[in-house]
Amino acid sequence: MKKLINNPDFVVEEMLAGFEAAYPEYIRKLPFHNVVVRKAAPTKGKVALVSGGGSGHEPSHGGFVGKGMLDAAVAGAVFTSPTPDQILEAIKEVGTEEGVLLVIKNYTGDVMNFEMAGEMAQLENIKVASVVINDDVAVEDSTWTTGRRGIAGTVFVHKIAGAKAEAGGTLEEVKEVAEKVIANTRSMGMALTPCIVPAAGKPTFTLDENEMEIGMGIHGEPGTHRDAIKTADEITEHLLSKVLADMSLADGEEVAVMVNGLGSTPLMELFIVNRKVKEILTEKGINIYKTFVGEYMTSLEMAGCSITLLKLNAELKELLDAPADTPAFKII
Amino acid sequence: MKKLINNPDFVVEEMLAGFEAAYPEYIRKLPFHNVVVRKAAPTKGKVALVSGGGSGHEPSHGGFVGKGMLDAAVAGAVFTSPTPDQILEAIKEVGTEEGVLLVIKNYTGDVMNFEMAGEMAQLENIKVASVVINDDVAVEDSTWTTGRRGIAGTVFVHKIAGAKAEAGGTLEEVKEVAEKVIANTRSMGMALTPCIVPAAGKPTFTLDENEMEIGMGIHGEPGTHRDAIKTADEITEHLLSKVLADMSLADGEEVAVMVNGLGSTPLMELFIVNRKVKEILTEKGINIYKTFVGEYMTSLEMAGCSITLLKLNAELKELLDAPADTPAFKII
Amino acid sequence: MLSASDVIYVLEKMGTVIAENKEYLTELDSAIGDADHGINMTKGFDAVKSKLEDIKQKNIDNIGEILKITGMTLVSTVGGAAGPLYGTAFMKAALAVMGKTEVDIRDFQNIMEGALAGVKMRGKAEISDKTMVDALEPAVNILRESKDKELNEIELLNNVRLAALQGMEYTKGIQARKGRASYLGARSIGHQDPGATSSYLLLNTIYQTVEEIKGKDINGG
Amino acid sequence: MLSASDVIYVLEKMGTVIAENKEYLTELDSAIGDADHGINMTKGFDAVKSKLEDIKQKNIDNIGEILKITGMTLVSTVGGAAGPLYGTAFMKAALAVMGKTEVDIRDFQNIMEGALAGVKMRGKAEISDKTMVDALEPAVNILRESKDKELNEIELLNNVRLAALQGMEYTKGIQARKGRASYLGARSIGHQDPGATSSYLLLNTIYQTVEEIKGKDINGG
Ligand SMILES: Nc1ncnc2c1ncn2[C@@H]1O[C@H](COP(=O)(O)OP(=O)(O)O)[C@@H](O)[C@H]1O
Ligand SMILES: Nc1ncnc2c1ncn2[C@@H]1O[C@H](COP(=O)(O)OP(=O)(O)O)[C@@H](O)[C@H]1O
Ligand SMILES: [Mg+2]
Ligand SMILES: [Mg+2]
Ligand SMILES: [Mg+2]
Ligand SMILES: [Mg+2]
Repeated sequence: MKKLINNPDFVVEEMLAGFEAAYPEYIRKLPFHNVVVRKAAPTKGKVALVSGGGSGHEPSHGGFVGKGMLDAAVAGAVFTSPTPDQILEAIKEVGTEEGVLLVIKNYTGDVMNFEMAGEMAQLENIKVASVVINDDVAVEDSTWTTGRRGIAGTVFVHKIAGAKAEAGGTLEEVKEVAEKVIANTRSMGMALTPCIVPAAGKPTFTLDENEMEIGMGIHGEPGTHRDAIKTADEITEHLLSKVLADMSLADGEEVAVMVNGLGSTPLMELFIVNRKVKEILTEKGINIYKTFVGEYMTSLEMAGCSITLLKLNAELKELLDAPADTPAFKII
Repeated sequence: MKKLINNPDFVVEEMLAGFEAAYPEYIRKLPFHNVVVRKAAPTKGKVALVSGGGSGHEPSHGGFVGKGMLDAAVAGAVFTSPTPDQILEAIKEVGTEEGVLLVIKNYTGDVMNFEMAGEMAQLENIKVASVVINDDVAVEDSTWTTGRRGIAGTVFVHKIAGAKAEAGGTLEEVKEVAEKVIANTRSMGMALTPCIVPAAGKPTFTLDENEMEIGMGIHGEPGTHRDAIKTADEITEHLLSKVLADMSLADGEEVAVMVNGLGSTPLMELFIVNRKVKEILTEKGINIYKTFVGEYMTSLEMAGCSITLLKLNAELKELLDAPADTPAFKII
Repeated sequence: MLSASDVIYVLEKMGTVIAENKEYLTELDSAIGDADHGINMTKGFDAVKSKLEDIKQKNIDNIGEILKITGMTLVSTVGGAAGPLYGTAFMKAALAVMGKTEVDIRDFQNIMEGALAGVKMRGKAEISDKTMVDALEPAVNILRESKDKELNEIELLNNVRLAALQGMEYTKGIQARKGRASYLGARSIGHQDPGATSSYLLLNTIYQTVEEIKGKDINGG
Repeated sequence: MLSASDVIYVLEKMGTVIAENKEYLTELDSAIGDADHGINMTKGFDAVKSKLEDIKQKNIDNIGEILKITGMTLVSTVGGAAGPLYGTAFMKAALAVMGKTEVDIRDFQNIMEGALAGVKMRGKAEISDKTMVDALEPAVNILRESKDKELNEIELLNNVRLAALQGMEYTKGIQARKGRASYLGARSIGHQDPGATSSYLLLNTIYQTVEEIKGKDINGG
């Protein structure tokens, strides 16, 4: 395990210390809690957005705390949902009279821990609502199961719901627009190499030199299948076809694109993927309104990428374009 | 070689196509040339900044083309300086009556190719000046040799000289402030794993599971020495001590810090390094004015990091804080 | 009858067993999950251990209170899915024996009823979803069925843990419909559920530790 | 005397030899540089090859023009350090024979004088800096010393390439002071310089190809 760390047991605490040291102009960390909040939180008169999840997905979620996006991010252990007490602290620190929206990725652990925190917050008379993100089309959707995982599409929810809150939306309105984003966002990913959870010390899965895993989760959960490595164009075609098959996108409609790196894939390769995304969408007559290429929802040092499409309408476009100023996401 | 690519021979062209597809609001690519320029270039009345170098260092340099930073970036083959004809095209496309500043990293190839392009441009009556960045303290400095390499400190030169040009500085003034930044910037890096140049298909060097390379170059050039892997704190201490030993930083002086990831080091680890940077500088009474943690000057998928300090004064602070709006670097 | 200190002893043993099985549980989780179940559970029971020291220091003998503290500690240290599930289980179990300083086998049934109800309420899982419910529900069923039978307590606890064992084994053959493993669809078949395994280990620890306690006790059963 | 088509043939052979040594040159560069010298040079000479087709098509017989096109092509395709260096070398060499349709051994000396001056002007390297200068300068010295001696042309070209070979070998023992290898400091000692090696290969190709041409030529020498 080659990592720039000190002690596997303290990676999250030390990371947050380094994060706080880097961005005092944006955020502050709650002492004794793995919670990062906007420097001047709470923002009076504004619905507060609280998100978070396991660590190891940086810049998610702390990197998106700031103007126009999140009010607080709660960091669990690596790939492990944070506990309700931590989430509750975040809610209490940033909660306003306008209420708090919990933005949760759809993992059983995250949903239960945030739910418990929400219940506790309500006991303290804080108005709480929540949305659950489930953009990963690699997973079959069904009401009988846990449903789909939340992956990189999460960032679009942060951005757009954050803009709505910043614009003075009520809790109901912010929740509604977040759900609109969720309903219109689809993603799928693939991995070339696994990652190593510091406390585990060895890879969660192994892949041969010529193998890739299609549809794996951002915690190294197995995907839909393994396959021999293909070209970037073929891989892009496959991922995008799965994403498109699950959306109703008519000729002339507009989307936002995110090509997300999982950790160790060079930007060069992400742009090569984006080239093909553009080619395919153009062929289909789908207009690209805005593109995001980079690392947004990572999986430690996993190599691979995910592709996300968000179907836009006038309202979503306006909110996507609204200013945001956070350590890892800025719209000017 | 596990890479999301199509053909090793076309990675640069395909990357640029994907880059252009992603950021039409910021940049355009010159047809038939591996040159990216500001969308509305040339910017009348402003000194133009042209930089570039081998590819594989993304987001350098194309990611820094935009308001407040570069006017053009020229992309060579992976880790190979671009050729003079390409650089000349960039100069001609963005050059204004105010002149052009070439911002060159100190590698023999880069210096010679940019120099030749500059000579050609002067034959076409374009005013050209140049600066050479040499921030890497891993390399011994001497007038008898090529001197030091240019690494991540380059981004500070882009930012500050770019701000000066945007503010209406003359070619002489922009060059002067660029040289001030160069004189006050020091960096040093280390690698945990090598990277693979697509056309080569195998790693440039190899490291054992418990080995690291100290002071290696961003093209996989060997460094000062190899060592057993140490903790993040120890590594940070070593790199920073080398950087500090080469700067005269008195108690109470201010610096900008850049903790730069080389490609596959998770942000988590970079923040763990930054935690120690802050601790050491605080101990020494050195004030951190602003911190940048992320991937700015990468080496494909190399694992490791570099630490850069820039000693600030009132002028440099103001220019560092000036707005910038580029795909990979934004100051609001 | 178990005293409060017996219960504390059982809880300590649970911590030991979980720690011993840290790698095993994590290994199981790496096949169909995210390779952390053993790590998370160990972290939680380590925290419980130090809380138990407090409890002993303060001479707390309210078994309901002891279980509640255990549950709250698990909730605030384990994280992931197992944290809220086991946490809720212990907290609901606590309600069943709040105020009691001794518990008998019928109290234990109430404890387990509470635990199971807590898990199902929190996780919304049913039997055959390939979760800890597959170990817990058969165990509770044994206790329910034993209500009117004449059975030695140790024998009964043995049957309880055997039912959990069978439930754990059963998870191998089925497809996950809840939790992280459900994302795998049919690919989850063939793998044993980590949570059902930890549930079995806890029930097995209860059986073994009570047997150990009773063995020392001359009055037996 | 070499005709324009002989010169074209030599340049084509250079391309073949560089391509054959692509891996070797890259390997040398990986020890003290960035592992691309063979790749870059091959790319350049591949481009030269297709330019030579153009030249043949257009029946260009001005050897100065042929060398200038070669130099410009190298400059705009090789990149890195070798591109401007070899490019400048060929362009300066071109000046020495501009307008000529045949070249003799004294023209070759002027070509090499131009090439060496071009490299030194562009790279600011001196002998013993561990660069291609260490192969080129001894070669030029042989040509200079031969000025008043009676020597068979082939023998002279052999001595020229042997001097380059010796210079190339010499680079193994010294520390780099120019180019990417200089960043290594003392760690560069013990490794052969890639650029000196490609320079030797080019001069060796001249010797071998001219010998081949002259062997076919019944008039000899
Ligand atoms: N909805 C649920 N109801 C009951 N048990 C569940 C549920 N979801 C998951 N589990 C149990 O939790 C176990 C996984 O726990 P753990 O690995 O600690 O959490 P995570 O999946 O968040 O990493 C599974 O093996 C399963 O037994
Ligand atoms: N300043 C210089 N003068 C002469 N030759 C040089 C100089 N710098 C480098 N070289 C030659 O260039 C060779 C490296 O070429 P190459 O690998 O193609 O370029 P780069 O170093 O840019 O990757 C070195 O081996 C050396 O012989
Ligand atoms: Mg987990
Ligand atoms: Mg090179
Ligand atoms: Mg797990
Ligand atoms: Mg080289």
